[in-house]
Amino acid sequence: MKEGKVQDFVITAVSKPSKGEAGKTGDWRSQTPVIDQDKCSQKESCLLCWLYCPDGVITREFPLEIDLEYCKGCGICAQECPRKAILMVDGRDPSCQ
Amino acid sequence: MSDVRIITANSAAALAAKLCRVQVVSAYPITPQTPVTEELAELVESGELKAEYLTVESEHSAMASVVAASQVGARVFTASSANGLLYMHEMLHWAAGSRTPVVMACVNRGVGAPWTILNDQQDSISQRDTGWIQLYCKNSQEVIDSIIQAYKIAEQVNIPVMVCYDGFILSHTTTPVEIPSQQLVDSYLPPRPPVIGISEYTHMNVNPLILSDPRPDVDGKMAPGYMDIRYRLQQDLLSCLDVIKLADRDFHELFGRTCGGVCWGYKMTDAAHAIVSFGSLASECTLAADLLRQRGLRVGVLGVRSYRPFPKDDLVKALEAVETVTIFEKDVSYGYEGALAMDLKSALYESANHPRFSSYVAGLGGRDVLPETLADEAYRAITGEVKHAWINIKN
Amino acid sequence: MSLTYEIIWHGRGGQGAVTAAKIFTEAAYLQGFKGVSAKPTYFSERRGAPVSVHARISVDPIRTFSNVSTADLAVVLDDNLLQMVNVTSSLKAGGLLVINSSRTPDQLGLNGSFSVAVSDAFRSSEQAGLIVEGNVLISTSILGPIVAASDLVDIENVKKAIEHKFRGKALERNLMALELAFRETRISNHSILAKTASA
Amino acid sequence: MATSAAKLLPKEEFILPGTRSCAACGLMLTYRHALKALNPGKTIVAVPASCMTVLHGVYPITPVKVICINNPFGATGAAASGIAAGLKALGHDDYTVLAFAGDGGTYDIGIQALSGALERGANFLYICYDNEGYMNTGTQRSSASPAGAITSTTPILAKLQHKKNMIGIIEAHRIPYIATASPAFPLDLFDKVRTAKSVHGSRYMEVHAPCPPGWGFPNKDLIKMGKLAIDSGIHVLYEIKDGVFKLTSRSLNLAEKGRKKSIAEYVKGQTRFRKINQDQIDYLQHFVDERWSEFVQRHHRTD
Repeated sequence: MKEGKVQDFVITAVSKPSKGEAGKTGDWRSQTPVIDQDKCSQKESCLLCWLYCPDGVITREFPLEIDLEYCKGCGICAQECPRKAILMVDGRDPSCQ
Repeated sequence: MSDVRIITANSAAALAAKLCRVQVVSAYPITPQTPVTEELAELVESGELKAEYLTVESEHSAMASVVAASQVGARVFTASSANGLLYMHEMLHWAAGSRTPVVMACVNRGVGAPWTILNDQQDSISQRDTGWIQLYCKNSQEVIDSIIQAYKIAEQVNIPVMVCYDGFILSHTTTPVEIPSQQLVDSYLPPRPPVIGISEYTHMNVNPLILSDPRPDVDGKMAPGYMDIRYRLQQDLLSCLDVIKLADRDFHELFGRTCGGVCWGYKMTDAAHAIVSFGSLASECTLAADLLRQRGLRVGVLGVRSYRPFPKDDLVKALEAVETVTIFEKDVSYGYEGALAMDLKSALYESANHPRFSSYVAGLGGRDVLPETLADEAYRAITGEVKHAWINIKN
Repeated sequence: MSLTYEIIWHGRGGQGAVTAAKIFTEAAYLQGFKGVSAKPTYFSERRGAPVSVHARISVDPIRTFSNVSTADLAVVLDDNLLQMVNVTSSLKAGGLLVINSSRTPDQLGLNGSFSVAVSDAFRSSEQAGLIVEGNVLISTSILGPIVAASDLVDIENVKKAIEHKFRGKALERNLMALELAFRETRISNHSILAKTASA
Repeated sequence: MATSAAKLLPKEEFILPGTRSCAACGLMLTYRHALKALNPGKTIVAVPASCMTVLHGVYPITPVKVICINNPFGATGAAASGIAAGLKALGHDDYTVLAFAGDGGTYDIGIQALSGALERGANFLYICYDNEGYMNTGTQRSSASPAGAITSTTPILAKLQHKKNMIGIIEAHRIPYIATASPAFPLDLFDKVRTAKSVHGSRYMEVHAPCPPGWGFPNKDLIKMGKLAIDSGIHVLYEIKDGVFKLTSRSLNLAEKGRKKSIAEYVKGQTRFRKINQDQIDYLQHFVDERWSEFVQRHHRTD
């Protein structure tokens, strides 16, 4: 397996990784999370939003950022934030606020 | 230097797998395939064959595990029969669709219900549309030779090969079989070529969901849709007729024996009447041809070795001068007629020569077929009495 | 096909008919026959049930795998089988019937245009010490009367075939059993009698 | 739960954003942390036809940075053992083989292949994400669906039978490591996958994966529902290492000093239980209580 010619795999389906496989899934949102950085603990001891986000679209560095291109707007982060620092606002765009 | 042993076809199959240095064996016992699994287990446990042996709980798992092992790069082997083969059906499609070079021995046996453990070819014929290459052996020598050739073929075209031989009739019958030396097999069959796999790519998703139409890949290049990939399989299957011929020709050069490539003829050169068959029944037909020649008829036999891909052009060419064609086969497409008869008739449609055609279903569930019977029935067909019939029916 | 010698072996599951047929087949190959085959026709391997093996020996490679309908040679591993299986009906005129029995050919009450060779393979094996778990093994001793009554295969080639299969003490015993059964063979040639009777 | 440990989890994401999975997918949260616990560069995943197939994306793109081999529905256990055998034969001994299948592919159609592989001691980690039904095909009943649940194949009467005791079946195979987990307790999940990775032989984990569309609760409540399942004792967190049973995480706390929440409270928030009556709730509560006391006793027995 170390040497030799790699076979042409178009004979069968093999996918390679990339983000946005299903497109910009941010489009799926009907509500958008908005972080109130003042309310956020800004402490590594929390990070519950990062921990619980199924899509892994929240950064782990403070100030936390949510990748709105892909966030599906499920609202788990807002629900689980112990300081209520994340607010779900209607619409796909946080500027609706 | 030639090592001839008086062994069964099952022993020949197990020895062939060993000579091909298979790395993963996975199998579930079923009569009449069982001795293959036992002999391979002994070879592995004794250390003569360095391989992983999975004693799986079913044929579905046997095929699932060899396909997966093949996908990570191992040379794999399994064997089955009858209902066991049917239990694999889903996985047979998967093996071919995955383009894994799996080699399997199919020890042909009739399919229940009612139960029979004895021979016919309904089992493998029922799997002909799974995308596998199917090679049929007329004797035990062809079993060992075909399995060795099967790896050569499978690993070139990435299509699995089913080497079919008749249960009991060959599988349990001892005959002289020439066993090639390991050295010679090694020079014919190099180690399996590397596949895209764990060392080339760290991340990939094999056989994912696919759309009907092409879709751009990560770099924006268009990747095929389901139908395109399936078309590729069909194209590769059709073009591998040449690969099968070449594998046999190379084998002949090195080992001095041939299995006939995609089909073989017996006294066909001057034949006015052809008997067409496959498996051990075709060998039986050669004796019927001798008997008919004694009766003054110029009869030859055309044996089909590669049933899938179907060697349409080779068969049509071999039959271009005959007046009649008589088919004997041990299978039937229920509600119509024998599978080989249907395929050959459709092949001859485009031929300039349209010989008179008769087809027979014979020997289902182990019913004995004598050369004399074949000769008598072929005689009736040649003289124009029969179009389609089952022989030896005892109502 | 005229150059093919056809043999039917009659035995019971576990008695050694398949092994005997295989060894004899190999001996025939060593004798120079290019075509040899032995096809067991048992339906499923059950101890005690009648089994048969259809075998062929030919100067040319074997092309037929069908059953032997009338044999040149029929081998019966157990004379009790004579009551269960009509052995003589599948024997060619002028054929040879080999039976493992403690009786003489005449005592077996067989009539027809065939020769009969009898040997007490059971006793020969017993004398040679071929007893495993209380069972007397006769798959090699039964070959003794076949060699004695036919000129198909020399005893030296049968011995060679046995040497391929067994080693050490087991080999010695099997060779001895063969030798004993070979020497004990009693042959009765009925064919001339039968021909005269029918004439 | 020690939230401060979140930072201990690897930062790297192995599931790239923009997947096809539903918003608030319990399976995806499970898979996300399971992959962090493994080394995805040295892991081969076997997956049956399931929500996992969808998560892994449509050809030619996958959002998951791992080697994944797709398989027919009933073949996961066999395929994973085939991968393990192939790797061993080729001398690649530094890989983890991970089978990742749903409850349908584990409890039902895949049980034969799985049982066979476990009996053979196949060297893989099998994770069953249990969302209690055939969610990929639209919420049909599986043998993992709980009594009282409306599914599209128990549309009127709701499921009458209790969930199959799959772990009991798995335990009967005497494999070296068995654990349960929940995406609502990701650190416990992570630790168990890590432990499982270090064990040689057959390993089995079962993760209770809440499914908002299948169970009928709001997306935002995924974690809440996962926790409620543990707090009510309908799902219990434990591990069985070399036969030694231990409650873990929240279930351990619950056994030591907590009070279980009622099943009535658990079923209340899920529309799949919309037709459940008091008798059925009692039936379910009795089942849960009996199981819970068995678990607690077992925990103390091996304390």
